[in-house]
Amino acid sequence: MTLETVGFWVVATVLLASSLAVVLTPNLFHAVLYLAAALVATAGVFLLLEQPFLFAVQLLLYAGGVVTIVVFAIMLTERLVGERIAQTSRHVVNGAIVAAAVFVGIVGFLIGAPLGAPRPAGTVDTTAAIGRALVGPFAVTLELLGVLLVVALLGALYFARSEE
Amino acid sequence: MIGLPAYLILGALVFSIGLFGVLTRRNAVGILLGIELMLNAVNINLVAFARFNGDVAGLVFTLFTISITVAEVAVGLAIVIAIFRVRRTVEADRLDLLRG
Amino acid sequence: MAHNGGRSRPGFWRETGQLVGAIGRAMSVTLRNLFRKPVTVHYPDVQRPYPDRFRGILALAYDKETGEEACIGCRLCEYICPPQVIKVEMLKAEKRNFAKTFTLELYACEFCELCVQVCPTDAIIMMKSFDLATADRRDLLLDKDRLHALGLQFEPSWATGNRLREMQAPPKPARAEARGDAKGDAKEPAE
Amino acid sequence: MPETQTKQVVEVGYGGNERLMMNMGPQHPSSHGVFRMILTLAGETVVGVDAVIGYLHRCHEKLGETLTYVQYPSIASKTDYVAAMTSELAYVCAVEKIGKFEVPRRAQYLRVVAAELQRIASHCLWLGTWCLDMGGALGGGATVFLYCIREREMVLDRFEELTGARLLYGFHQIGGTRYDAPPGWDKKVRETVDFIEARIDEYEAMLEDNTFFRVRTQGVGVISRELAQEVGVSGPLIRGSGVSYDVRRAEPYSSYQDFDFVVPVETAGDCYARYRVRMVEFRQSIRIVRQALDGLPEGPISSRPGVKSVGQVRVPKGEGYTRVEGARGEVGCYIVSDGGPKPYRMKWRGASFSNLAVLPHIVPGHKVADVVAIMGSVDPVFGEVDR
Amino acid sequence: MTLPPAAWHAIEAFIVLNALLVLVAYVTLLERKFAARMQSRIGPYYVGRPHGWLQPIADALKLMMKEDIVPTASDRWVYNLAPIVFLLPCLLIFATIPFAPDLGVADLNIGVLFFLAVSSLEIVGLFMGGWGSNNKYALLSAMRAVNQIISYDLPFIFAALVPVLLAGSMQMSAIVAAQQGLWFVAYPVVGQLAFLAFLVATLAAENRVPFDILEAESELVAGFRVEYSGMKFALIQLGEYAHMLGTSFLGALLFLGGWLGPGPAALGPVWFLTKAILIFLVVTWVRWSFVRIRVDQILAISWKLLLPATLALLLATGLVVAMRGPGGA
Amino acid sequence: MSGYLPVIIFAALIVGFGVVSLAVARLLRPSRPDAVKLMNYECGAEPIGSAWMQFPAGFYLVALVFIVFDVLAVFLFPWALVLRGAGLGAFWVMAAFVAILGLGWLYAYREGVLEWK
Amino acid sequence: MEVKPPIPQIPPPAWSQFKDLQEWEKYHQTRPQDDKTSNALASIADAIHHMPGGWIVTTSTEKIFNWARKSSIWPVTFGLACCAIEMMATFASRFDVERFGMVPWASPRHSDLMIVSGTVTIKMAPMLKRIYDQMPDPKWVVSMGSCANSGGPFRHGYHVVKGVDRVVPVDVYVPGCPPTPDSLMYGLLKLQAQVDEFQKTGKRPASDPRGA
Ligand code: SF4
Ligand code: SF4
Ligand code: SF4
Repeated sequence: MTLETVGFWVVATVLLASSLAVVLTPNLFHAVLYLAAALVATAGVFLLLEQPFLFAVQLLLYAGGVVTIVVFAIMLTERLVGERIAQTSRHVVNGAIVAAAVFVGIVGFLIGAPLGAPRPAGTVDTTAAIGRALVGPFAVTLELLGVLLVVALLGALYFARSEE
Repeated sequence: MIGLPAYLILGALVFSIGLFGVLTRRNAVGILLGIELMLNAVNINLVAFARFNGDVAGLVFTLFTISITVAEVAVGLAIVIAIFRVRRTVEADRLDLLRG
Repeated sequence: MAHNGGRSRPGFWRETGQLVGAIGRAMSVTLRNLFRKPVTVHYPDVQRPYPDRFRGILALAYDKETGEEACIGCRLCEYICPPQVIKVEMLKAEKRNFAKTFTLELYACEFCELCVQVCPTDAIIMMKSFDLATADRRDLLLDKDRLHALGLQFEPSWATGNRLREMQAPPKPARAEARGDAKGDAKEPAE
Repeated sequence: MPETQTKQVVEVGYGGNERLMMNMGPQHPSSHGVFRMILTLAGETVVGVDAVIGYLHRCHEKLGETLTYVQYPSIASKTDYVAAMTSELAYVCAVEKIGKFEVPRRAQYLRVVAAELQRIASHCLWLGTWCLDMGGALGGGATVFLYCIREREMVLDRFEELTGARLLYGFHQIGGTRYDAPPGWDKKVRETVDFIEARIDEYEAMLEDNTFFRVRTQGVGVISRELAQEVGVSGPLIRGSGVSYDVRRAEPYSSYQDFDFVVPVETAGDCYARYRVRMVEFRQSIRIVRQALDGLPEGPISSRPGVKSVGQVRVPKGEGYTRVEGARGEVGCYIVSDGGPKPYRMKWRGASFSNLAVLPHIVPGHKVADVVAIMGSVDPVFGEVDR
Repeated sequence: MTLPPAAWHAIEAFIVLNALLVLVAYVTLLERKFAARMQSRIGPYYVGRPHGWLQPIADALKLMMKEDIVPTASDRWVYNLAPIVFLLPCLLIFATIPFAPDLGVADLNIGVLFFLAVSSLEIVGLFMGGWGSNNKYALLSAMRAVNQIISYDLPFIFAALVPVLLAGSMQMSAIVAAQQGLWFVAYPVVGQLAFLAFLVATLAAENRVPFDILEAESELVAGFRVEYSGMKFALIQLGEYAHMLGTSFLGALLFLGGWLGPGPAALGPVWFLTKAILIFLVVTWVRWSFVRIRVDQILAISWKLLLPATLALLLATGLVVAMRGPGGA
Repeated sequence: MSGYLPVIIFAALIVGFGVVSLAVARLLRPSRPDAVKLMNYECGAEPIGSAWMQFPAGFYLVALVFIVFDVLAVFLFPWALVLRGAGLGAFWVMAAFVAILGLGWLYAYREGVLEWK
Repeated sequence: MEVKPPIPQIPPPAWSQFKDLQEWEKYHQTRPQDDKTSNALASIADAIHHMPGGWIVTTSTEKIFNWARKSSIWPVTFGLACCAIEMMATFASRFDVERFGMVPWASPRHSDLMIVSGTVTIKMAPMLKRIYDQMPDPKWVVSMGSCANSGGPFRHGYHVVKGVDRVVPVDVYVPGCPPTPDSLMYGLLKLQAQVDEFQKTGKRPASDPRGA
């Protein structure tokens, strides 16, 4: 109980700090590393929500995969040295205002929404449940996802490949 | 006990931060990082909802979203690379696509 | 790049079979060696036997009984030495000559054995050892005392000037004798 | 092999416009000594190579002019220090040619035995280091390396028994050899070559059909026949490119005409072909050693015995060039004599030097890993390159 | 005496961690001795007289006393953090491995997935090291490493999924329990093939020869850790060996029946360790028997052969399992 | 959640171990940096330029294929858990999914993406 | 040993007459004194040492530290010329320096020892120096063979550094051309003994210029 509270605050702090670092750090590579930290912290959030499966998925897919391709993308487009890696920001004030406004809006919406629902007891094994759902009611969705992924792959390959 | 609102607010915060990044970054990859954060925030919210509603469908849905965002990032980066190839820059300011 | 260039590609199964076979063979070779006795010589405990002709550090010979030096200071070795590491000063005396000083810069010697080969009196010889590592380069400057001492410290190798010359030009009677001689002598120190 | 590229520059279009300049050497595990390659990389692909040599320039030729004919052979062995016997032999033969010294038959046969044993030892080292380059110091390469060195040690032991030294021998002398074979030596040599022949089978079992090894070597570093002749490579390199050129055949020295051996030729010109050539040479060398030991005549080993032989050599005015087939190719020595005790001018033709010249022609277009394989298959010795 | 559970966990974890460190240290010695014997050598001998049993300790102590160099051109923080970021996943994978029933840090119900997910984090530390050094060899090596690891992660996962499929659980202890009658490696056809694929993928995931392009000594000097010295280097080495050992343990669990074996249950951990070391030795044996292959060939093997093969194998297993239905083994 | 407490403690211990050992090493080791020592190592030669440079696209393409199959792996896990009880239908669902992704693989194979140039 | 030279009159510092050694005196590099531990540890050790009974602690830890240092001397694989071939043979099966805990590494960053095996030319010297400099402290150098000791057979050449000790400080000189692996190992054992005595101050044991 208290443990969860502590955990939440720790994870939340890490998540917010690293997210901020992602958008503020001038070094693009560092930004990616902070993103990795933020993603791992998100995995921590999933763990707090008693979704170990999603936790592992988050690690596997994001920290292992997304970070990799982002790094590769940087390697492809940036010299990573000198000025170019030190990416600059523009419209900082405007951006901050917009972001704050959005945040306020969401929070306002949240306050209005009935969200007092208590957390139900943890399901026994969400992984198996997900598996059953996947092959049962969501089978078609799964196939559609497969199609989507293939299309995305083809598109991405097309974009990334076409030689000049 | 940490309630649902806490998670949602956390998600909202991350979302705003990501939005801030998207708005202020000059570098296209940087913008993508911001988008990544926003999607991440969405995922947090989804999982939190699913957890507090106690239904599997939500979780499955989250799983799908995660997968799709991954694909989205891949495509996005591929586009960035494609743009870079043509324009030799990924500075968003200079990406005036209309002028090809 | 150019891998597998133009060679015809065997079928998949054949290729796989070949791969498996090759892996098996390579691994069996290493396995076989796993059970062979290691060839390692346990150095500080066991010393590798040096052959008789081993070309090690140099020393000067002298007669153990009388203490008479063999070197006559003829400086032949000084002349022949390619890196010019030997310095000899001759001391003329009545019955025979001596080397007044004899220094050998072991740190520059290339162990070619030419000095041994030319020495008419078998004075300069080589030892069956190189174990003279030191922390100070000056230690490797061998003067006459050191050279004499080294001659006692290590086992001398077979080759001396006379033997080497003999080997090249077998004495008239029979070569076999010379060889037998070499064989017999090889075992004992060539003092 | 279809690719007969002389200079294949790969243009990596997008993103690879940025070239990485990377040093390889002089202290690099695969530089075989002190060699520096400045590689221009596009990603992993080499698009250009600059070779920097001279890190081991030891003034050999100058020394050759300041040292007498007697003194120099022991230094000559330091040019190609992996195959010291043959480089000594080249020098000694050159002097003998100018001075018209006769070499007794026994000495000639002993020279052949020594040279062929040296070839075995050198090829052992080559195979070992090459595999080390390709297999990493922490892997199978190291294993092959250690096996090869293990077998090489046996040959070195024979040399040690013969001359007293393990690496640089000073075995050859003008007019003959300096040492005679010790009693019982020929038997030991026979045992050694028998043993090594068995072990060569083992290496081949590890490498020959191994797909990992093949994909690393086949089609890599192809030297076409024309390129080989143009650049002037020799030894296993040119034989791997389909030219049957071997000094031992083309211009027999030291009674090589007495022996029966095959000059292996491969046509592919890639690393694997060079490997094959050397593996056959292993066996042929063993064969020659056996023949030479069988026919080893009795008699003197030097035509110039006595103190005189070590004192001075008088060589008439004249000049001469001799070549011998070293482990790496044609080792040539050119001497101009002005009649004095020292040569007036001495010039080495190092096999490795000419062989190395082929690198810029074959390396571009390959991956970094291939560079290492190619370097190893060229098998340069930098004592001979830089001299 | 009542301690809060957290304290118990801490003590337990502490013991496991220390045991692990010692084990890893001695596994390095084992590999060195084993390789030495394979190469007709003796290996460490004089440090700790009979057979060098003090060697790992001496090495560790010495590395601790070595100067630590941070190149000026490097990205300081990234460079300094990399060893720890690398070490964390490499050791964390042990968290979910039980060494006997109920003996271990935690027997998670997503055990296998946890293992795979955590070990995929390894590349982050690796890349940090390679990139942070600002060294060409290191960077090239890091690029290769990332490529290789992502390529072999998939066959590794698919091969590891076969036992999961057979056991119907991701929990390590449940997988072992499912092997009560028949070790999965003995499962007709599927088992052997999966084990083989697992071994190959293991080799690649651990960056052993023939797949060790990332530390390719002869090309890239020492790969991504070329600039690391002293304790940081030690941590990286430790991580590598721990990862290797962890994968061996996983292999023993998934295919060789974990702690199952003749004799009393108390012998379980011994059996388990023996099996894991056996896998480790096989991997070492392979490692010391082959030359490495080139980076593009490595990737080709993975993508063109191993990936479809393991996937097909997985589906075949799935078909068998699905047809057997709930009852079948 | 509570099942993961030991894991978290273990992770903390590992980090602690790393930090402590580095700290101890810091106490023990000498530190005598100088400009040359802190230069990047490049086989003894002076480094030519910086190492941070662009890489060709081949790296990225492989990563793209990887990410797609990583998603597949993620879906395989829950499937593997339930397959035994779920029967053949479940198997075909996943087989179809794999087949669809296999098309992507085939395309990549055909296009030579997997050659990794 | 009983040596009875008939004319025992060698001028005391014999080496001072040799050009080589005169130059060596002038140009050879010496090792800095403080390459052993951090200053913090040194002062702590000093404090403990001066406590009653503290010397037991310091000397025994010192012993352990030195034992560790000497037991795992990792050489950097750095071959220059012919001697490198013999160095390789030393690393190989028959002589196997791994028995002493020496593992050859390719990167100087991981190494403690540099075996200078071969001729150091003027072109190579800066590279060699840089590699040496890039090794982390504490580090050692073994000069293997005549060339590294003094230029050896090539010392009269115009392109050869007359002894590697003009470039880097040398701890052990191994004579030979090339030294056999046995003698290199002898030198390495000597080095180990030296490391063992590596005093608290970081001073290397001074050696008697005239030797034993
Ligand atoms: S062995 Fe050669 S180099 Fe050494 S002193 Fe004798 S002649 Fe001179
Ligand atoms: S050692 Fe021999 S050659 Fe040299 S001076 Fe003495 S007697 Fe003459
Ligand atoms: S000392 Fe002799 S063997 Fe060593 S490098 Fe010099 S010449 Fe070559």
